[in-house]
Amino acid sequence: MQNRRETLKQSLAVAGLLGATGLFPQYALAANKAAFDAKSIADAVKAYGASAPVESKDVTLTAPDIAENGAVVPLAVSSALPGVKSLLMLVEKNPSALSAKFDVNDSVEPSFATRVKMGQTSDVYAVAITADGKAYYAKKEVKVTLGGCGG
Amino acid sequence: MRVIHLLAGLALAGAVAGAWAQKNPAEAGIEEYRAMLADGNPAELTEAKGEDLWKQKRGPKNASLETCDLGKGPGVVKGAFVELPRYFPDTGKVQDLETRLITCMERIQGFNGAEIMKTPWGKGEKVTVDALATYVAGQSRGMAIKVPQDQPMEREYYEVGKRIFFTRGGTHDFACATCHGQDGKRIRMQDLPNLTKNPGDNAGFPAWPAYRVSTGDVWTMQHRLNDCFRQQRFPEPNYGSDALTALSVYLGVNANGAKSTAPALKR
Amino acid sequence: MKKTAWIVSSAAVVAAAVAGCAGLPAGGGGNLDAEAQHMLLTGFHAHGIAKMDRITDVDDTVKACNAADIAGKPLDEATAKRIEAENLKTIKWPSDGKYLGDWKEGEKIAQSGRGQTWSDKAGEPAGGNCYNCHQITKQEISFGTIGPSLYNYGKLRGVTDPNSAAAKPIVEYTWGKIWNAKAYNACSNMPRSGHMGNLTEGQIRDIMALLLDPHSPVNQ
Amino acid sequence: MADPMRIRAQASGDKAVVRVLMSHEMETGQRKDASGKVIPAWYITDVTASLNGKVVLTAEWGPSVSKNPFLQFTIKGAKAGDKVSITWKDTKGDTRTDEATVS
Repeated sequence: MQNRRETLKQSLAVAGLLGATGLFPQYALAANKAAFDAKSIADAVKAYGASAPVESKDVTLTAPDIAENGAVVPLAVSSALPGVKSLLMLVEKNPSALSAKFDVNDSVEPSFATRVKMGQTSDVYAVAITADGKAYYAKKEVKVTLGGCGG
Repeated sequence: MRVIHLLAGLALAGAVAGAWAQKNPAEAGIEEYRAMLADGNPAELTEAKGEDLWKQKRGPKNASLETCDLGKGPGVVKGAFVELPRYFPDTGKVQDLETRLITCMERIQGFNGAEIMKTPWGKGEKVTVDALATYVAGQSRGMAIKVPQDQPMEREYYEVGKRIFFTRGGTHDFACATCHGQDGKRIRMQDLPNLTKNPGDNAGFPAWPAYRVSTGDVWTMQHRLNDCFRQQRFPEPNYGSDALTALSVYLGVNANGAKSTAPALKR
Repeated sequence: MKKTAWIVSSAAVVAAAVAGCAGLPAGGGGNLDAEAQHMLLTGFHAHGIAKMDRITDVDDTVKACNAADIAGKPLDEATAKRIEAENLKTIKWPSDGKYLGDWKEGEKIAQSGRGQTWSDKAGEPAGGNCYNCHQITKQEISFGTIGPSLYNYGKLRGVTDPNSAAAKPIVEYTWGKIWNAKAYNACSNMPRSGHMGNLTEGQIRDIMALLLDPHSPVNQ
Repeated sequence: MADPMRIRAQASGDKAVVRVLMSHEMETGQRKDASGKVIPAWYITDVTASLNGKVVLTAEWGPSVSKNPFLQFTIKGAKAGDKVSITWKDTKGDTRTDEATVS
């Protein structure tokens, strides 16, 4: 199986194009791979060089109490903290915890929504990493139910 | 505690209907989940693809489907979906959306209709039919279902479809009616529309084609019915068979008056 | 070629049927029943383990209940009683007199909705499909409502010792109901799990334990 | 060739809410096909959004983002008529860019 680095090498033409506009900076790749391979919330956050996350009211995670189908679980993360550099969505019991990382800058609100897969009922985390390397989280349990005829 | 919890849920999910309070927490949770998914139905991707395919010159005859008659005259797409299945004098048959699209692909574009019918789900021109059906359905979004019963053959198909709906069989004695013959029932957490009458706006006939979250693709009514019969432990229905068309007429006429939400989002 | 010929003859049948019953009286008639049978036979094909006999080779119980549903009228009492008596005769009571197995296994069987579709293989143990229609334990929140709740099934019926003489009638009824539900309600929606060979005797024992064992979560 | 995205960008005050649907399998590499063979991983790893050519968002995704991904975010200082473009890149190195006008 290809890792992310090899994949990028093979698509140099594309990467070149995007690289020219500074879209996918090379230096971040190693950290990304470690983060997306991490099995735990703590390891994923550590891969981005941040300290152990602490719970914070200023991080908001919106997730349903129950997911009718684990294949599509709507999640939204936002933060009211100053100096947030990135927002992470993580599912504790997925094979790899990290689902998505969004970089925050002056042009975009620190608020993102997407949909993730969940293999089973699990705690879901939103983590905000600030420019000074601190990490803050909010979490919520999402129940994944069995649905349909089951066949 | 419960009130506080529900309020928090409301605030999070945005302005969602407040009907949850009357339901048990599990049902309320599922409704919240569905409300969060309502904005951004991936069926829109299929709809856009279908629109392109409708307008593109394709097939051995290199023609677009823009002259296809879906029952309201050549090229009329808007409102066609809510009046299907219907009788077509040019084929002498009652046809549903998918079989009619295949007739057009055959006659206008020169495709082999029988081949398309035999093609597995998700392959070849079957993908085209599904995308076209999704596009055509989307053009009637919000319109009331009014499947016609003017022609004798349409009435015949309704009566035959009703008989098929109530036919138990297989290893479990299941009929369509076993799950879809009463009000207010569920299978696991899924609401089961009562298909012997108007099932409402976002359930049953007026909701398909639909994007199925569990399979990650759009299913047309043909596909939906096919998998119902699989779960019923029946042998497999032939794609485009009269049996499925008759069943669709029964479901469609019963749903007359319901507003179409197709292509909808389903579990 | 054969197919074309077939379509023509099908159209002819329909045309004849239509001509034969102008106005199509509500409730239909023999023509419509015949046409429905015809469409079922020509509109389906065997796939894997799901053969055509699942439509063609149905018993009198299924035939009578289908006809009643199509007519929109329940079975008359005499017919219902006769059907129930016939189905009661099919029940195979446990060969060793043992009615209850392991409720933990029973819970697994109750959870599973698999088996016997055209995408399943022959010989694989089937699930019971129980949660599809029934609430059973309190812990499982994803349950259907086509059948009644079975939570506290044994407790509500006062079963403290399933092996006692006092519990015997309810234990036997429960076994019979799972084996052949039509023995107690002619056109029940419930599958005839033992009679149709969907579940083995051992599987039914385990489901019995789930419902009746005082230690089962159902009875807590 | 990947199918086009659906992008909706709606101005509200001095911001624009952007909703995107992408057509992608997002295969995790952990599923097996009918014959028991592992279906190789194939998913979007990088997403970028630009406003009038200037990058406003970069995101990295893993295989657990759902099939046919949905993304919603809000761009500051955007107004009707501005161009929003979205680019994704996947594990095969495929990429796709689509553009929409803020309405």
